[in-house]
Amino acid sequence: MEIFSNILIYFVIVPVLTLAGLALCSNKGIKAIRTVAVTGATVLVALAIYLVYLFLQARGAGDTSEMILRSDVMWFEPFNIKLALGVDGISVVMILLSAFIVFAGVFASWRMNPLPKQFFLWFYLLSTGVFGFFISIDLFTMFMFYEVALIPMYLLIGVWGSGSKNYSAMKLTLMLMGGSAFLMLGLIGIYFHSATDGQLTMNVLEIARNNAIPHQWQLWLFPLTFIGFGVLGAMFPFHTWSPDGHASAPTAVSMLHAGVLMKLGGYGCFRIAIYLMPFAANELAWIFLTLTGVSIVYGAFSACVQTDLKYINAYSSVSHCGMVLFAILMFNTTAMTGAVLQMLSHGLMTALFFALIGMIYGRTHTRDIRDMGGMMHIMPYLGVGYVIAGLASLGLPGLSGFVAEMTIFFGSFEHTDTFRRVLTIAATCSIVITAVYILRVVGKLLFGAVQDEHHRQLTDASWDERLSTATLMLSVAAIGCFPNFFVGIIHDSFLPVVKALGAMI
Amino acid sequence: MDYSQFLYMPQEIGLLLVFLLVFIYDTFMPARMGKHLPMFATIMTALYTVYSFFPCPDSWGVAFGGMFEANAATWVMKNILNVGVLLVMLQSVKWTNDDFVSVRRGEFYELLLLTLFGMFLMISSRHFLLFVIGLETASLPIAALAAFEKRHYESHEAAAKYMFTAVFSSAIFMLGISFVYGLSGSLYFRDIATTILGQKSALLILAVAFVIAGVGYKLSLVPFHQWTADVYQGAPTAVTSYLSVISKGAAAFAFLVILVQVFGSVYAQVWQWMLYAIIILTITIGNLFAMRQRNLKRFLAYSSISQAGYIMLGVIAANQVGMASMIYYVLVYIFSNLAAFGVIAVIERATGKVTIDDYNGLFRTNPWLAFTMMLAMFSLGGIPPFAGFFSKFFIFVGACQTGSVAIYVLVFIALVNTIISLYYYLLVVKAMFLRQDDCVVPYIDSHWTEELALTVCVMGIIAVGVASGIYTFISQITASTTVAPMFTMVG
Amino acid sequence: MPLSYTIAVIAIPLLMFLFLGLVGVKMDKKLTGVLGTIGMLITTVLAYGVALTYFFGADQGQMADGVRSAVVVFNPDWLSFTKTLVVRMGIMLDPIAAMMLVVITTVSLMVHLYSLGYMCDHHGHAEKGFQRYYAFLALFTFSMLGLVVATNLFQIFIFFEMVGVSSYLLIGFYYQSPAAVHASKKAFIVTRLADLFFLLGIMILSFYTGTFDFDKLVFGPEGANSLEVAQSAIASSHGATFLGCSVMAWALTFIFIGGAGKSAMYPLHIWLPDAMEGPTPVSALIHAATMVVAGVFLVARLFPLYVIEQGAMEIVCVTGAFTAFYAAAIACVQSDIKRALAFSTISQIAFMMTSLAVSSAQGGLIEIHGGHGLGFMASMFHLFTHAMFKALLFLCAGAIIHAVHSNENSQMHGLHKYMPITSIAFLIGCLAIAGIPPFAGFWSKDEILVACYAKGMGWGIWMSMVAGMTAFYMFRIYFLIFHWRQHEVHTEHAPSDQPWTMTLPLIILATISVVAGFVPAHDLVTWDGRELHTQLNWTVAGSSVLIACIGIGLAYKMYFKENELPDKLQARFSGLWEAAYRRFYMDELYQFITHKVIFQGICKPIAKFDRGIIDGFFNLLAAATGQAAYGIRRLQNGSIQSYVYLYLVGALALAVITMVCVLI
Amino acid sequence: MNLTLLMYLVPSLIMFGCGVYGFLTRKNMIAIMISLELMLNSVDINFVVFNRYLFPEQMEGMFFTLFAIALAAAETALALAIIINVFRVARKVDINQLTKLKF
Repeated sequence: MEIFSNILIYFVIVPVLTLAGLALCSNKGIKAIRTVAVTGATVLVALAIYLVYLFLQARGAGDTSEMILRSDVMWFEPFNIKLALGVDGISVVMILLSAFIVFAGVFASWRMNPLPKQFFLWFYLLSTGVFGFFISIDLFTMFMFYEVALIPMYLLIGVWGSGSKNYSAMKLTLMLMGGSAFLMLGLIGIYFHSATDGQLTMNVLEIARNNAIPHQWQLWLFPLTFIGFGVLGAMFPFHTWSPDGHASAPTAVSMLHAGVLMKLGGYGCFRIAIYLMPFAANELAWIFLTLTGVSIVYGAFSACVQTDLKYINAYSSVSHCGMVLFAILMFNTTAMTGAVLQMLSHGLMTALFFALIGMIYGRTHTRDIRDMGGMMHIMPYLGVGYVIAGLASLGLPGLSGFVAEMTIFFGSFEHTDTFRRVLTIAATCSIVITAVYILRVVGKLLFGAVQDEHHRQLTDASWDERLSTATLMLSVAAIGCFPNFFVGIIHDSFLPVVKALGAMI
Repeated sequence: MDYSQFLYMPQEIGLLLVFLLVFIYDTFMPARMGKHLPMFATIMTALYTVYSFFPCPDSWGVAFGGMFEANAATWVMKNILNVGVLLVMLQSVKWTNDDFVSVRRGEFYELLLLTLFGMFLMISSRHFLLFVIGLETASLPIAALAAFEKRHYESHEAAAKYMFTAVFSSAIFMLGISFVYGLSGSLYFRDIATTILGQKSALLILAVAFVIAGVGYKLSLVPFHQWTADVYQGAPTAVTSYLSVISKGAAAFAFLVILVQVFGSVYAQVWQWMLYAIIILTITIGNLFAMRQRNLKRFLAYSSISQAGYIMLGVIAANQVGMASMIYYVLVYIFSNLAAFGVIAVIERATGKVTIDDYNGLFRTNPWLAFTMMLAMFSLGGIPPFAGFFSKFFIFVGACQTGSVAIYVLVFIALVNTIISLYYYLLVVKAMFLRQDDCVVPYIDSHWTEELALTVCVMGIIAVGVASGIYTFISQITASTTVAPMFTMVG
Repeated sequence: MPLSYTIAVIAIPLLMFLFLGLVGVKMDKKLTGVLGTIGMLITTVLAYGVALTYFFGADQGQMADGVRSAVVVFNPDWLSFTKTLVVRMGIMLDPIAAMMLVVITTVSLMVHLYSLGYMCDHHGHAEKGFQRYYAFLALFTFSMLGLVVATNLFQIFIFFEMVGVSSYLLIGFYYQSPAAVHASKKAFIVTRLADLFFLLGIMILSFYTGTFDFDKLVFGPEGANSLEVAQSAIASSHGATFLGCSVMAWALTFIFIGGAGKSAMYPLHIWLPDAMEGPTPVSALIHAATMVVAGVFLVARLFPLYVIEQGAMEIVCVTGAFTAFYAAAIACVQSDIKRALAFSTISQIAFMMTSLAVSSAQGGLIEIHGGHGLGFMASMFHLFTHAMFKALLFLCAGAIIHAVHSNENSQMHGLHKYMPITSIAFLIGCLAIAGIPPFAGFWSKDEILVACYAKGMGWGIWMSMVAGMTAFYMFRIYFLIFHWRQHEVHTEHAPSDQPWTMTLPLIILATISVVAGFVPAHDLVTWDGRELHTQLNWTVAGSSVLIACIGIGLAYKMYFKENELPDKLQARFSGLWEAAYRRFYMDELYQFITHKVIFQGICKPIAKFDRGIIDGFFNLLAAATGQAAYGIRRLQNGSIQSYVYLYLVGALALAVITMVCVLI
Repeated sequence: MNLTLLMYLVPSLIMFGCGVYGFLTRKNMIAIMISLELMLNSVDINFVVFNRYLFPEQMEGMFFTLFAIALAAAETALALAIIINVFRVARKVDINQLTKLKF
């Protein structure tokens, strides 16, 4: 089959093979399990880097087509559902991000027990979904992979989680599935209006080209799809699964979920909701701008008073992911580029945060900052890592957060429309609030006197933990120091959608 | 009379042959050979299933002056049912060999096959007389099957409940038919369709309502569903699984045929909105009841009620896609539900435990059973990449193809309900994987037949969805010239 | 390009930071310190080289027809927002940048050297985190250097953040003392708040002018500040207004607020006194000499814009003038030596701000070349001299604190006998800051006062009065520390002059403080790169010296010998004294706003709302479903007859409803 | 006098009604079975009458009735068998005892 000559398909095949490999391992053979898991992750990273190379090469060779590495395979002929693959700059960087976080996640869950085998099985099923989502441009396959990525969360949290894990797992799953219920209806609606000539299609590109969705239908389908993805993007007021879910999830799962899964939301909002329904996007932008604007400030404020490390992070994620959706709704290339940068930045940074929190929690068995202090003195490596993550999150130049936020702010400010301007300024204020809660945590957790004498004999990070976190730190710094490299990949991919939106105004 | 007409019903005749063979074996074989009877029946059925897989398009056509019609769709549907019955038989081989029921094991298989025969008639009949005969043949033996577990009081109560309600509903059904007859003067589907075209008299509406009630009873649609839970709980698990998938599937198909072919001409005026209300009620009430159940058989009864609601989406679509996706849904549903019931049957046979709390920590002791159960639950809940996801998606697409906003709303309600259903399906997963328990079910070494059945189900759950050929085939069948004319009436 | 090696000046500290941060942690403490200092020495030498080449370079490449023009060494793209709006990371040398290079490297080197001694206990053992300390020092130096050579506004913003963070890290160096942690947090958040405005300012400015680059905003064709360019930049807003004021005025005001945050202008000054929790050398480097003048530098950078946009300029002027007085008043009563010095710093920076702001373009563009160009030069000159003698004062304070282990001058008294070198150095510093000729402070402050008088009599008098107060409080501190009464020794070993590593910098800086006044600033650091012809204004000079002497005399009267007068006065004006001592309750105000209003009034309610209402809603949905499920269970009551009844009712209901809908 | 269609239909419907009423009110299962028979027979009457009065030219209704009678007989037999089963276990034929399975 010619599809196997397309590198993209291997982003699904490799995790599936890893699944198979893991299934073959015995429950006891922890070494084998680790080996298989790491191999899978490493191959994925290599593939992702190679993909970036291919992409740059193609663009360098003057290939200006919207998507590169396209290939279609008919799947469900009656519905004209294809296994349609293709990537543009955005998907490429998203895939890169996912690969790195999967890699880091594997090491973060190095000493996972009980049932390491099952854990990695679900872990890789989740990543299969994630990669599948990013490589496919067919509504049906996208949605399928989307849900494939969601459901493992239930068991990952429920079995390996902590705290009130049953409640959180159920809540998270049901709320996200609720989102995808909206989504499914939206997709079906889009499908039936995808073409005027009766050649219904699920292919995003074709739908966008046909641009056949009647306006009054867009006005219904846009909110359905946007909210559907927005739930996963932790958009106010559908974000409440995030604090509980993250608080109960095991480290690697929090990493993967906050790092990659929540990005599916933003990516989908852009790729499906806005791209396919520009008219409604223009009409209804104000509603969602308000919501996302609220989530930015709201999340930051809520984070200020939390005492559980993971809650703080979950709320800061609400704030940061709100910024992603906010920027996407600004409908200009700069802001949207900023949105993608923010996805990258937030992905790596939050993954780093959750990794460190998990490691600290694994030692102190508490996540309440009031019970901890002077950790910098006890576990310097983790402390420094946490400070770096914190600085990245509050936007220190040279780390990823700054670049992303600045691009978003300046992009958003390009809008002459006063309403958007006001929201932009409100959003900008969040950088101060972020500083407040980040420094609050750093001050309470790492500095000051040691609260609990038992903490004194705790050890610093082990090699696998160091590897896992170092990967993320380096990536964060890389984005922060050489932003133009990523901007160059991302930027042009937004031109089509911006053109479509412009045509609507 | 031209006896060559019987050649139009090769599948029915084959089935009767199997029945006769089993009957003869049961009657004339010495008692010591009796313990091989289940195997014999199963193998026979397997052979027959394989045989009937080969299509003989020259046997497709109308027989007995239009009473009986065999076409591609009925052929597919009957094959699906065959597979289902085969799985049920595989699952019950061990059970029918244990002491209490062994004396009557012959009857079990005979009744099973007879019921299937009745369903074939339901599927193929194009005349209400034949249909009623089929319906009764399909439903009366089930009462006997339900009462099979002589030593359990619940079994008897289930049988009695089934019996009385079934007879009552058939009375209502026949009353409805009598009205139809009074209106149209014929019992042939196509004649009725032409004569009632454009009519909207109170009598017709009453008739349609009664017909819907009669068939809805077998499909256990709300509010004609109430026997379901009790009978499922009381009857032996093998019978329950048979009830929940086979007879439901057959009834669904027959329902589609009747509504579309007989009353299709009054779709919009009369029965669209009836079905609309029924679907909402069925899905919602089924889910709400299922949420609270602790007994797994009862739990699955309610889940199957709401599933019936989803199947009805294919009927209310009343178009080719709807029909295709409905048949596909039934196929997927057979695999998923039989997987679930298979696990329940194994555990009940071994330990007699059926409540959800008995499953706590099942994963630790019986990983494969737990895994199978989980797949079944995910598939029923419509989680990709398992087959249930595809069937749900397609049936929604089929419904939405009507393009009416009302149907979109209906689909939305159905989607919201999927969340509730997901909740209780996850409860089972939670019990098996998340919960710990001190009195956990010990390791069970299940009989190879059961394992075979479960393996087939699992493969079905995983493959039927991803292997797109299956749906594509069904879709082509339903689009074929032999079936397509059905939908010309609708409108 | 002769100056291309400027990049080394920036790069060495960065590499030093990475080296010390990553590798140094494993190395011997003292060694890392020495390495750091050597690195800094090289940087300093290079920086001097750069400055000398720039100012007096043989090729005079940057000297075009009498104008000292800006030189862009290199300027690559860093982050492109749009095709046109691009952030670049570059190195640009112009008079003030070159001067700042000298200032920063000099002070930084002194501090590096000084810390070798200061960061050790009495047995000469280096403290814990010695490497970290030097790494952060290098980081700060790098950020500060990057700030001053910035080629565009956004680069300045970036390094604003960087210096903010390094200051945060250094203030919180003793991270196990809650006070230090709190102070560092406060410093960061207050400056962050200011940076928010800075950012908004940049957003507005760049939106209208479409660029960050100085050579499009302020630099004319000949590469020096030009009012015409600034005029056109301002004009690019096409008179757009917001709330009645022109958007450019808003932008520049916001940018100034950003600078005010770093330069501790009222009311954003509150972080600076607390910042003294950090090690004293750090205070000398960051919170006296370099970072705190970043705001002044920022306004000086955009000088032409401010000159055109008089509205913003007035705000700067008023803020500066008021802060100068306010801080001086507080400094008069502080008992903590470092706090007092901190407030004196605030006051002195306010001097610079004011003298920048008194420049104006009234009466057309010509006049700026005359008297009003003086303010700019004076401010920069004062920045230079002040950096030297304030660093000197802080390092002396450090030496004293190191000797007596206390910040309270009540613990000191009469140290002159024990630490003569320190005492003399401190005295020189005091004389310099008080503006006694021929010490450095005199020359710069004198020109500031001239500029102020040029703006208006009132401004001049006001600033002269503040100058007098400066003299008073500086000598108050000096006398209280070194004289007043005998020092009672309660530690086993008497305080004494510190090791050479700490004394040498004092001597060097003292020398500079003496001679720095003779640097031909009016030739070097003028706003438009042209030489500025000034001659000493005898009236102003005389009066200011007189006022200074009065201040000193008053201080002598009150504090040289132990006497009752201070306590009497304190009792007399207890209210005023208390208010001043408590810094006029600004901190309490901030406490109230942050804790009561924001934390208690906004954050907590929002968090409650989230858990209660929003999360509650979803939980409610689930609960409601469960309740419904429980409620309808009666339908299934197990009796056949009720089943059948429902069946019948259902069928009939369907029929009847349909009839009603269809037939009627 | 000549009998009209309604003269047959009305009684048969009344019969059906009685059957339903009996089903809903009787406690004894046998009685309930009898009322079921009433319902089925009224349906038969409907068929016959419709055939006789409306469509005299062909016999579909009649044939349906014949089959229906046979089915009714079969149902009765099965029902009796089950009632006997229940009686064996519970020693009663009261329908109200069949409420163990519920909710």
